[in-house]
Amino acid sequence: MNYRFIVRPNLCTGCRSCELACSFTHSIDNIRGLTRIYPLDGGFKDLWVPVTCLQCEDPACVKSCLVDALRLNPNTGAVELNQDICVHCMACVAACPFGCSIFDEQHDMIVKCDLCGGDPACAHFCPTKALEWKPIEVKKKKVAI
Amino acid sequence: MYLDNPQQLIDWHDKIIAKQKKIKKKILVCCGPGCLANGAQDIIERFKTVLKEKKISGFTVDALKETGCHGFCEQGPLVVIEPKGLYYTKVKVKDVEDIIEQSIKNDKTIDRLLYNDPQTDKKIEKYQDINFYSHQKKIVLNNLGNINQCNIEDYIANDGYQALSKALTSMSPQRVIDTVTKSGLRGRGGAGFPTGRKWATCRNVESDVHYVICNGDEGDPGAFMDRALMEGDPFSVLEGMTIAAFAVGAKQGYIYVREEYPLAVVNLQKAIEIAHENGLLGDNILGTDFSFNIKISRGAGAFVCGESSALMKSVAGEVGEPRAKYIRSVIKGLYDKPTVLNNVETFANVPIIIRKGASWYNKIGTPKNSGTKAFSLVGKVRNTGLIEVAMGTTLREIIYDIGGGIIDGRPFKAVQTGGPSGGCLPASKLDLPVDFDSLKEAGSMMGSGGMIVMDDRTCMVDVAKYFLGFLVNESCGKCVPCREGLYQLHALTVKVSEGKAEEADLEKMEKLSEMVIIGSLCGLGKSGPNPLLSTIKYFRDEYMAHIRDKRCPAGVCRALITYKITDACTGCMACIAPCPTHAITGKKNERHVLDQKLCTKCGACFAVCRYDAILVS
Amino acid sequence: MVNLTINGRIVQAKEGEMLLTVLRREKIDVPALCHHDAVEPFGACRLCTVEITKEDWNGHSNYVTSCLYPVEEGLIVSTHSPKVNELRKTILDLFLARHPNSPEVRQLAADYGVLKTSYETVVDGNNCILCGICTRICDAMGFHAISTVGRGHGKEVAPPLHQVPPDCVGCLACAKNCPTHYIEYIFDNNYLTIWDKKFELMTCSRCGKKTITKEFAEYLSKNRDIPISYFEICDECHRKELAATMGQITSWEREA
Amino acid sequence: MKQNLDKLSDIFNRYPKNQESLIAVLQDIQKEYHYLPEETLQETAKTLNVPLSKVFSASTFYNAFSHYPRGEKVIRVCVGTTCHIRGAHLVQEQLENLLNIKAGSTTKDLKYTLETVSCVGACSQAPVVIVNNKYYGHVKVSDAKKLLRSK
Repeated sequence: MNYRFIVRPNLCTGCRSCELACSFTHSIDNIRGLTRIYPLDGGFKDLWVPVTCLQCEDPACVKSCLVDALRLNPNTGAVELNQDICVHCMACVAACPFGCSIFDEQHDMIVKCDLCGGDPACAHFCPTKALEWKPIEVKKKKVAI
Repeated sequence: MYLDNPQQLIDWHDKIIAKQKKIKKKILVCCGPGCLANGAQDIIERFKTVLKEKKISGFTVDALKETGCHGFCEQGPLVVIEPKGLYYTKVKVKDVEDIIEQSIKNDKTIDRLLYNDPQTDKKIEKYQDINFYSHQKKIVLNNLGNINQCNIEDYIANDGYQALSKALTSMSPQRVIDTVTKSGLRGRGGAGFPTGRKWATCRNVESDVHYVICNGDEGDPGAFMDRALMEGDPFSVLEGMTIAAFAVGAKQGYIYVREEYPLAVVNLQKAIEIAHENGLLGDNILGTDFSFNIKISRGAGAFVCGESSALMKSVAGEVGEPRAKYIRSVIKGLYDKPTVLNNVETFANVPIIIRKGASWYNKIGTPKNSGTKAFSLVGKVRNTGLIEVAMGTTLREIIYDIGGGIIDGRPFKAVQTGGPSGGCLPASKLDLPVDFDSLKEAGSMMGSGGMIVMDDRTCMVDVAKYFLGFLVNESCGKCVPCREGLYQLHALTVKVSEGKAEEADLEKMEKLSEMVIIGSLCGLGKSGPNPLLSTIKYFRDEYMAHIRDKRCPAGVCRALITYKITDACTGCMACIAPCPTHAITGKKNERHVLDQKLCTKCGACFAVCRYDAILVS
Repeated sequence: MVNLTINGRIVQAKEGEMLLTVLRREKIDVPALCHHDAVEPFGACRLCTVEITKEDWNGHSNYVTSCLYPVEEGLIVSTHSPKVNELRKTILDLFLARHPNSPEVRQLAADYGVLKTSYETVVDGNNCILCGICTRICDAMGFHAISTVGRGHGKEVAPPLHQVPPDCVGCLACAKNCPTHYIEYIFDNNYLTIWDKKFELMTCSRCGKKTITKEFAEYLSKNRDIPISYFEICDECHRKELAATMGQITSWEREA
Repeated sequence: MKQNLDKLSDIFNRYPKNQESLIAVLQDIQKEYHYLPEETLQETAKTLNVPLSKVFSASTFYNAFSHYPRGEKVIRVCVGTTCHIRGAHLVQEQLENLLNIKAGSTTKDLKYTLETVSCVGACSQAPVVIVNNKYYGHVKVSDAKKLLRSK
């Protein structure tokens, strides 16, 4: 079944549950990982925007990777970074126009949102449904690609 | 003459034979590596001028042939007068006129130039009667002493290119492979892999491109058979490769020749051009739809490039580092395409097998090791040179019958085969038949065919040290066991040769050797410890003498020997000048004195003393 | 799928997979110093050697480097047989003789019980174990800035002509993946120096943070079709910018 | 030292412009200039479209190439097995002493280069020394001086 990741900044309260969930989910050897999601000031009063990877159609991070460590996972739609292949050149960190490839100093590795392999923890723990992982309703009209 | 169809080849052959029949006498001057080093080129020039000057009726420069290696390099430069088979040795430029006057114009023999048999002390007129030749079986090397090096007419006159014509017109590729398989031909490069099986595997790999490569990187120090073949009979190598290409479906071939053989490159290049001009290489060979091109790839001085995967990298213009061969190069070789790689001698065997048939070839040699093998018989043996014997001939026959025994009648100590990958065999193994399997079982290997004979003045520790030092220099440095392991093994042999080793070091060497063998990436490392292991196995006493008694029985290891001047000294002063440290003093006709403090044991005095007055102990 | 037996346990693997990949997946600890998934297996350090056999090999066994050996049906693998352990010990012993000061080498050797080398220490030994990861990654990234130089025991990793490497863009991949941290680099204010080549760093136009080198950014922009403007802002400021932009939209969705 | 690079284009024209020609090109350069001047390596990389690092890697891997100018007279001592057991190392040492350099280097006045070569296939003449491509067989330690004087 196809899912979609929905972000509704207007519902975000800036509670940062998503950050915690992300960080714990990506722990290595019981050391918490760097969060891949950041609720940031949206510019208006009390508006928070949970910033995370948009899983672009034509991702700059994938283009910037010279060793093919970043690849689209067709099952989840996430662009995943293969840590075994990554050579830590920081090209993707510099190239992402949304700043969503991040260097995790604690673990000395580059991280980015992988949608938790198909069940994003942030959406699970979001109390206000500002983040949601929802099955797509089957549409009657289908556009041939 | 461009050959459009096979019939033209036959016509041409007959025409050449008819033409050659008119030449009454042929002067064959050996231009092998040994004779060239002894000045054969000057002799040829002299022959040319004298022949021109004298204008002997019925004789032109055509009668003069610059042949490949005749084999008996010790006696070079060699000149043979055919058809009589007159055999002149150690010919000098000043002898040329004499030879023409006496033996060409007239039918006289020049006694002083004949070979003197040391056993009977009699002059021998014809080379067929000399022991060195009579015990050999020449098949692959047969053309070498008989034909002009790059003359296609000579090659065709000696049935050249008939095998290719036969293969292209009356055989299918599969039948060519079957014939080679049935002949039992095994790779002459050293490991002895069945050639037919290699070709069959390559043919069965589906690919748009197949390659044929000839390995002419004869890196084993002390071996020069392939050099002699490439220089003296290049067409046989080309023909063999072309047949192989036809069998496996290749269109492009490479000959990889080592840098130290410039003449081989020149002659092969010439031969390739001639073959192209005559329709024997290139598009539509002999008018058939089979096309094949050969390119020469020059090595640049790296022993490891004799290893197939390193060689292929070198051909591609890269650093010659081997890769692991869990996927074999017949399947994924040059540019990852299926590739047949055989050595020079293997390819030179192919035309003969195709021409004379598998069962004819099968009868030569022993059942599992058919055919002959060329060796360069060198070292402390009386008759050094290039030889070819049937497989299964014993070491004793080779060293004593053909080689005439050890120089100065000294005792035989060991024979080294297989170069840095092989081992040293002692006197107890003299009756070992020489074939792939027996040598391997004895702890050595066939290798490409260097056979180095050693006498009691050769120290086996020094030999092991020499080979390890060679390999440390030649290791590509990619894998750890070879790069670091051989380095440490060499360091340990140095320790032994300096008398600083302990008994435990011997065991350490054996253990490390085993690890280098199982751990190394390519054949260089996997066989690198062989010279060490075989010398420890057969000459353990000698190692113990170095370790326990701090003594080098052969008088070679410098840290353990002293030079002394004995009463035999006549005071000739010959040794004074060569001594680099001025350690020897003395007046004319008085016994000289050697200052041990200054002596660096370089051996310069020992080498010049004509009175055996310098004692090594 | 092929079935093989590893240390007595039956394991399934994909056809064409290398043995080491399977061992790593099965969490079997086999050391390897020259392996990196970004580049083709090399087989230089030989530490990942394992013993293999098959039922029909009549008791004969073979030693192969698992990083390069494709899995086969019916393969019987022992990763820590006595001979294999002895080989690893010997290799680490040899390493220790050549690189006595490398903490990584010493640690690994100590894990295998080798505390002191039994061979002669190499006088000019440094910490470069010649695993070739740096040069191979540099090649894989398409720069070819450094390579091995020379051969045999005297082989080393160096830039061409032992001079400042013209093709280096300062991506630092060589240094960051060196298993013994031998390749040095220095950050100094606006500059990065590696292989004696000094690089100007990109500076975030918002906050002034330093990111990758200018040459690397220009290379990516030119060869990988990424607007150079992307590199002018650091990741943190990029995120802030995104938040500000998104603040103006109520929600957005992406199909997954 | 600036080198005359005119001859380079001749060399490049002999071969297709790809990596397969690299070693042949380097050999021809070595033959022409007797060593590989830096500029020629850079030109080779550019012309054959091979990274400079690969050119340098290959040129240092193979024994045939030298990166320093060689002497007028190149003396190569064969140290193949046969030559070794017949005393080539003694000849080598004598030459080293006479020239006051180690094998593999060149005298300061650029007159002599002393090198060793692993086997030239003239084993029956062992020990063999090659002076500017001329072979001398059965060389003795006492012949060393003669070799230096030879043409």
